[in-house]
Amino acid sequence: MTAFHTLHILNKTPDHPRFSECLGTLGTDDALILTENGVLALATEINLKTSRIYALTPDVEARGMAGTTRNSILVDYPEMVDLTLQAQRVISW
Amino acid sequence: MTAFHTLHILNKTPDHPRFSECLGTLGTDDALILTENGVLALATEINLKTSRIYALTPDVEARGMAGTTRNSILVDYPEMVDLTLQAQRVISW
Amino acid sequence: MTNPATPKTFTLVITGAPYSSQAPQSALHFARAALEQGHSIDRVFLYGDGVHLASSLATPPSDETNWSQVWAEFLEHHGIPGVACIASALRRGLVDEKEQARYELASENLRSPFTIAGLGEWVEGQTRSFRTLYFHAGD
Amino acid sequence: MTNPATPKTFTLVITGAPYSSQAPQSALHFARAALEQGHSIDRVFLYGDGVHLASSLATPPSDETNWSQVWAEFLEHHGIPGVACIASALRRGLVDEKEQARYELASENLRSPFTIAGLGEWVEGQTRSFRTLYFHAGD
Amino acid sequence: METLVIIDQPPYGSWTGREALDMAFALAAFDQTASLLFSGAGVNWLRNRQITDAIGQKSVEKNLSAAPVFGISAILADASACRRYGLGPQDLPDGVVLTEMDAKLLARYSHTVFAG
Amino acid sequence: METLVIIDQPPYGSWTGREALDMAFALAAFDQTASLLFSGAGVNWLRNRQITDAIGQKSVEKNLSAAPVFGISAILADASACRRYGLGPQDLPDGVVLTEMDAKLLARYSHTVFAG
Repeated sequence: MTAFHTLHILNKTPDHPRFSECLGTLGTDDALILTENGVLALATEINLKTSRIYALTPDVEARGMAGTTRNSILVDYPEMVDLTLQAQRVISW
Repeated sequence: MTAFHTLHILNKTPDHPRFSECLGTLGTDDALILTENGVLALATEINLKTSRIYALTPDVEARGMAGTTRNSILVDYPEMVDLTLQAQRVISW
Repeated sequence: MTNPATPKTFTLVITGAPYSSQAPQSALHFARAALEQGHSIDRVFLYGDGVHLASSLATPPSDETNWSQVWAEFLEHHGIPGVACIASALRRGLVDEKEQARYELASENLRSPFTIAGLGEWVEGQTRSFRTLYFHAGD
Repeated sequence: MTNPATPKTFTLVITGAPYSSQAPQSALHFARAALEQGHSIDRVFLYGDGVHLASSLATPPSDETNWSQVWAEFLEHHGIPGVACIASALRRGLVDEKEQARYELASENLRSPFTIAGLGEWVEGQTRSFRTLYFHAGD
Repeated sequence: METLVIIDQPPYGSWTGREALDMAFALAAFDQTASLLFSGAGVNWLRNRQITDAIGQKSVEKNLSAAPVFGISAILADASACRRYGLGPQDLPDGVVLTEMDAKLLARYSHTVFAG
Repeated sequence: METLVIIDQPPYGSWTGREALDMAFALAAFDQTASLLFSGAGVNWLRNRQITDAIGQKSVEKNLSAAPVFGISAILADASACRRYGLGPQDLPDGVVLTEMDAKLLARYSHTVFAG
């Protein structure tokens, strides 16, 4: 189990203003989980500014992104539940 | 009365993805009217890419922007109605 | 060139909900100005989240404007049809007596004079109007 | 460090409406997974446009999921309180019998077991829960 | 008179795109000429193999492929948005035409609409 | 335990900011420590002389000025967002503290919330 400070849950496309707000506050010990429209970031060349990137499998598959997950770790809902508990804090953007 | 091709009605902040989409399609004979949150663009240094910029007075005043209208022409609702009729087409972004 | 002095017909489409967006308010200000200048409004079509404007149950605090009520009075006064898209309305829990009976629901919540009908009403409005204007949410 | 195996309590806050955002669906998937792992959900709080999830009148096409109904069944089955913020709800036309009587409205449209209450319910949920998670609209 | 319906929101995260598609279909059903333009994050409608069972929504791929049958005259996609989202010409469904969303394109239509 | 409520939407165009303010007030009313952070286009809440009669909404200036009275512990504004929207330190209401919205700032709060 990796420990990290803040888990950022990001459900917006990279075009949404809150997407860059979120990336701007990522700390070095933070993790990012992309959900809903957020998974579309993996199709772009945007620098996600952390190496701890998770992506929610049901949302990845729904958006036809199964082959485009870059360096993210795919997780299902039970694993997402775990992640929210491992973090010291969670922020939903 | 100035004649112009398309009147673009823009009610989004400059941070909204549709704001740049709108600016990207402004033709040389087009006019832009900023309404609602759109008037906040006048507080920024963003290049609005047209010299025919209108801004809706009630929205400008509500947002405390009365002193910050740059090179825009302030219009009220009756004038906005006229503008929509003078244009050959209107697009609400 | 269009002479703005000639009376023209508008269709207004509202897609933003009250108490969530400014769309219904901006549309009302525009509609009033258009009528005052002698133009006419063929119809007002509510689409997407805009259908919530037709709710009979919206109860804002007493020091805030009740936009559903003000819009309904405006439509009534000027005899302008206000139509909520049936597909948008049913998904979002806005139903009239007919839909209440059809789906055996416990109540209805459509504010008079709004009615519920299909997108054909929007198409007809667009084809009959000199201008069709959209009032979307701003966020 | 938290041991994920220890049962924990969640409060879930939903601010996005069904048939407009994916928020209620994502929240439900999360809630199911949390319970399956032995965790508990203190309450679900609906805020802003999220209150529309508590509508008893939502009637999506028969080949689409009725998220209001599915959520209500989930809450009922697990005995989890589902609370819609009263200020958000009244503005948006979501009322229970008590508010119907108080404001002399023609009907009510709150789906059981959802209830209507103040933001204090959210504050209490946050203070009592190990995690409070938000499900916002994604656009 | 021709209407361009623009979809700039991706599917599943919001209903706006579906409701835009319904608008285009309604125009066609009432014998009005209608085309679709996917722009911004909306180009993600065009991705193939959308497997939606696990999120409890119907895939929009079938809806979109029905567009020509329903009488939609053209399906356009903004080329720069496709590039941004890593969609090459070979990734797009048959019949989708890459274009640039600019003043010249919009000038071809008497009406340009968004669903929200 | 301290909660940071972030407002990143401007007033009047949407209700999200008002509902965020209500959340902060509710926390304070129930003796929880709460602060406000205005970021992005949300910094436009801080502009003075908002004259709202003509749009039929109540001005939010009064709501915001009541924040200290209601027990909000700090009102913060992201400095770069203020610069973007042309708001200098002298333009801000009394008591608003300019800060940078970054990891260090958010690390100070046990909870960080948006209203929508």
